[in-house]
Amino acid sequence: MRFTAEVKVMLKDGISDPQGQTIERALPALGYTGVGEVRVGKRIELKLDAEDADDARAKVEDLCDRLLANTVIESFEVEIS
Amino acid sequence: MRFTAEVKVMLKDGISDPQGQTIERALPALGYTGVGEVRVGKRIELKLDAEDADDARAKVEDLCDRLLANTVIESFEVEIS
Amino acid sequence: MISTLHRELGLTDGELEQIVDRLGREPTHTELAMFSVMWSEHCSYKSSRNHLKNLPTEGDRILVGPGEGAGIIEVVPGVAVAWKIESHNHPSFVEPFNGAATGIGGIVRDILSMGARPIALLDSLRFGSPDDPKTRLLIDGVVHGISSYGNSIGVPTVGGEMVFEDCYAENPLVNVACLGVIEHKQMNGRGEGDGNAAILFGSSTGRDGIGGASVLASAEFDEDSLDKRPSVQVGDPFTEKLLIEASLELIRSDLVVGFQDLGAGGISCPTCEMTSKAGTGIDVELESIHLREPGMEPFEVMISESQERMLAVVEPSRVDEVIAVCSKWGLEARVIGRITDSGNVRVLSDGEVIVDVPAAALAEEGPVYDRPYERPSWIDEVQASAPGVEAPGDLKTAFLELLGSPRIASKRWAWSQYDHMIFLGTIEGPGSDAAVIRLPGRDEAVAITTDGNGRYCYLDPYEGARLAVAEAARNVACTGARPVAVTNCLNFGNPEKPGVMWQFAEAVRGIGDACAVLGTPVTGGNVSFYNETNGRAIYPTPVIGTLGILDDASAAVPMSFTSDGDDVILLGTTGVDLGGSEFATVINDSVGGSPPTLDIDAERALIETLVELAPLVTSAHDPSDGGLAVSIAESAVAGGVGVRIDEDADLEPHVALFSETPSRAVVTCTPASTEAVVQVARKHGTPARRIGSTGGDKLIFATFEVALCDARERYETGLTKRLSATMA
Amino acid sequence: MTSLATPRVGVVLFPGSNCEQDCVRSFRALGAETEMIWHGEKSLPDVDLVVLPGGFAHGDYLRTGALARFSPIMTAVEEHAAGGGLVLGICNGFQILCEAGLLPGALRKNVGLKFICAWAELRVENADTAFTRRAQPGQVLKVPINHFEGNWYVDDETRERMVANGQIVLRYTANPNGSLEDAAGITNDGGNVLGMMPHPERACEALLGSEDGAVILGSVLDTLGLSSATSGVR
Ligand SMILES: Nc1ncnc2c1ncn2[C@@H]1O[C@H](COP(=O)(O)OP(=O)(O)O)[C@@H](O)[C@H]1O
Ligand SMILES: [Mg+2]
Repeated sequence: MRFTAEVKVMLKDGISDPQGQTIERALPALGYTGVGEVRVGKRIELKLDAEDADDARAKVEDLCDRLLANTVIESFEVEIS
Repeated sequence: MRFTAEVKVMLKDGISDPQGQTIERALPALGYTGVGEVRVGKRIELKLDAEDADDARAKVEDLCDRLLANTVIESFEVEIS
Repeated sequence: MISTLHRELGLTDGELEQIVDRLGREPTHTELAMFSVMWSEHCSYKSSRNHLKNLPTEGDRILVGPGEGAGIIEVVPGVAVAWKIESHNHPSFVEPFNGAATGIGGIVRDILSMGARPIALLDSLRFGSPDDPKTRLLIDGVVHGISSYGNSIGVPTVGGEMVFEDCYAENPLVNVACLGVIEHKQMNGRGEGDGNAAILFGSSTGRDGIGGASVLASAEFDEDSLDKRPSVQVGDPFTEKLLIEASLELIRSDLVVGFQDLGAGGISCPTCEMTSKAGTGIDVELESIHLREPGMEPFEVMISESQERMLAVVEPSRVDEVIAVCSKWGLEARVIGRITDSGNVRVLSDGEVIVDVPAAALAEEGPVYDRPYERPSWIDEVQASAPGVEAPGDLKTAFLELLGSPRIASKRWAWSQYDHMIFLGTIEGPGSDAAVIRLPGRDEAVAITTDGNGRYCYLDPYEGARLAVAEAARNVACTGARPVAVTNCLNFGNPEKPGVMWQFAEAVRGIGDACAVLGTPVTGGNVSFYNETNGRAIYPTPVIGTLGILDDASAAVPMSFTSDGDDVILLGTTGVDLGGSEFATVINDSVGGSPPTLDIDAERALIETLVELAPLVTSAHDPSDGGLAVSIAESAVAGGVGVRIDEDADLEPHVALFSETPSRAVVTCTPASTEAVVQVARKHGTPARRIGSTGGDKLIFATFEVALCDARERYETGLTKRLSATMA
Repeated sequence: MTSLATPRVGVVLFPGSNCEQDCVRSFRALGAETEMIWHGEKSLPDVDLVVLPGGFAHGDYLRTGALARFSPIMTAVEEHAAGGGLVLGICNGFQILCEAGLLPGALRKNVGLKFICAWAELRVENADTAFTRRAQPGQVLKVPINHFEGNWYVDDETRERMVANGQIVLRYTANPNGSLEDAAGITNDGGNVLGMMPHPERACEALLGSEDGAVILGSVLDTLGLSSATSGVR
């Protein structure tokens, strides 16, 4: 069966995120106040063949571990549909 | 009230995605077959003050238009929680 | 059936008639689309050709002149370089990052198409005021796009320009020049040989950039241009890098008869140009083209401007080897057609002929317009208006303000984002008058620069263009190199307006006159018209890219003061030239009067002097924007060495300091060499006068002094201060 | 392994590498023999040092080094390193070594979020390595940097251990990118794998602005010369 996976890769808590900080700093000048805790990560979509949703999840998590995320600095979440 | 927003920014359909294509081409060598349609985008998390969920959404969508997405080539989706 | 479609594609009724006449029938949709791109201003030079043909194009060292992907210049027998400039103005305004990135990609493929390895890039940029937040985003996007693409493909960006002027606010100019070195064999892009295969290699073909040539690059901007955005192309530098390596390997292994890059006009362009040049034809099998998206219309396939693609013509027996080389580099390569002797470009879809057009009709027989031109009356008013030459209240304040003005201040913010060192050839990099690039594995170097002054050209396009040619040649000569060839990028407004056309004609005349005297023939270039938004045109802006040759890279002359106790010598004479100057604009807020008048013979003598002086001097730098004072400060800051200068007592102090008289250079030498330097100058009829000496930690002028560290602070932070406000 | 006195340097060429020729030229100028190794090979030729050069392997798409670490040659590079063979990763090569787990940590985007091409000063913190033996302890080298992702990170525990072991071999005198420990170059536990963001191969000629890079490249060659002279201990 063909599944769609959505992978979110974000920097781990405690790892500073200069991209998020830069956006946060730019916001007041654009007239946005009250916005904070901006974090920037990646979103990866893909389609894959798998037996069932669990199999698909297992495959994608393995792919994340090995390739899509660098677990030294990043954490990931997988959604299958 | 304080809301959490999750923003997904992806390249528009029809705009080529060299990153996604390159990853896709590399996968068979890693032993992954049956994976396709890989697309890479951004995911941004932030917190903001707003009247209510609608207000929060409106604010974040405006922010996407102006800063977070490059609407020439990217489309975005906003989720508020 | 066709009705007004041709107009939407940018073809006039007359042009349609011409097509129908030539074909003897109505064109098909796909044919019409192909004509629309090949006959667009961008591809056909229909408004400019009549003027460009008067440019001098021949010289001893010119192996290939205009008309090919790039000019080819002989450095020493057996060693040649390719040199060319291109504009990517409109795409960079629509999408700064990708527009600039794909601009780099395009010029690099032009160089590659000649069989040369790209080894250096220059970026010549013009924007509106850096105080405008929108402009700041644009600048950031363009510089980031160049950096990301150029660095990734491993070609150093070694110099350029960055100019700010309100007229570019809605029409930024992004011109990029590329230098290549022929590694193995020069290619000619000819589609020879009945029965040979045409192989398309590189990226797949998608809907990106459809109509780019005729809609994006050749029509004025207006409110609905925002809707044209989806045709933006995204650059893929990784594939470009593979394309470079694969193409060079194909040449090295002698596997291709000819090849050409796909740029504006997509696949329509090489199919008709390569065959037209060779007097052959081609049959293209539409279905064999590797598509990125389903459901593309034939016309979309034929004019798609998907990036990073090349077309090779290959003998049938070598096809497998060519495909093997491409796949080694991870590139898709497919035979998409065959060379024929029909003289026609034919496209077959599902066995049906959907295009059958003489190759020459598309490639060479496009319309040529003798557009009417007329000197606009406002020129008189502008020239008669106040040139803003009054003395400033305080010389030191004016000096510091000039030094920190965005146009003069260091562009380190931009060039530190560019890899400018790869290939171990950057002997003089960004920050000097011209970049000096040692050819890989050799002693010889070439010096390259781009220069243009839109303000001068606005005041007087003929003089302004001559001044640009002179400045570029002088910048090259300052390094000790002899200027030998010119490429040019002509950025103008709407050529259908007689005033704009007059500016264009005058500028081309000026370039031709100056190049003829300086012995720097024009080897190619690019014309970008329609740089107008809502009827307002940019300053006429010819950008001149000059290339010079230096036999020994290690003899290159730096622009920085290198040691204490050197004599400072001014070559040339300072006159009262403040019209259109940086001083008049920044300090007196005035753009009027006339630009300096160039004495081209004095310029030629100065260049000869500089070339001969190279072994005698420790530094050389020409006064340009901001005049002598700024030039002295730049050399002092670059070398970290102070200086004492005695101004010309015959001139008002602010004139002596800030006048932009051309044909001058400041050189330094040890006192023991001063006499010899003066002798050489005298021999060439160039005035030479000792005006001071280096040393210390101050800049000391007759009327004021500044600590070197204060000058550095102004110069190094002037641009970033203006840019930093909200740069994300 | 080789008994030849001339050290043999293998430079791996990944698709998208772009500093491989510069590495070859600089190592040759210092007297090494060089060989280019295509990333698709499964085994290494007879070389004493493996260099992973700078560039943008696989376009640096997804993350720098993320795809390159899966190139077939990397298994052989890992074996070479595991056997004590010398490996030098420069810039993108450093990033690939981290991704491959041959060096600790990861390289993040520069804090300034800009690509930086500039001269940098590196202090040699440990002159007692295979890669720095020509340097004096504390010597400052002028070598250019050229990267967007040079901001090295490692967890605290590893970091303390590395500092104690002298694995932070080169430090920036003025941190340009946010790198922890001001690290510009680090080694693995065994000291036979060095990753550095600056480009020593660009600084081996006075005409280009500095010859200090030759201290690093020459140190490796000295090490190899010594080891081949003393019967090829690797
Ligand atoms: N966009 C840019 N990219 C790279 N280098 C640049 C850029 N803009 C300016 N420079 C460099 O800054 C220096 C000063 O430029 P410019 O003032 O135009 O020099 P000149 O007056 O000698 O023509 C030159 O070395 C030039 O190459
Ligand atoms: Mg100059």
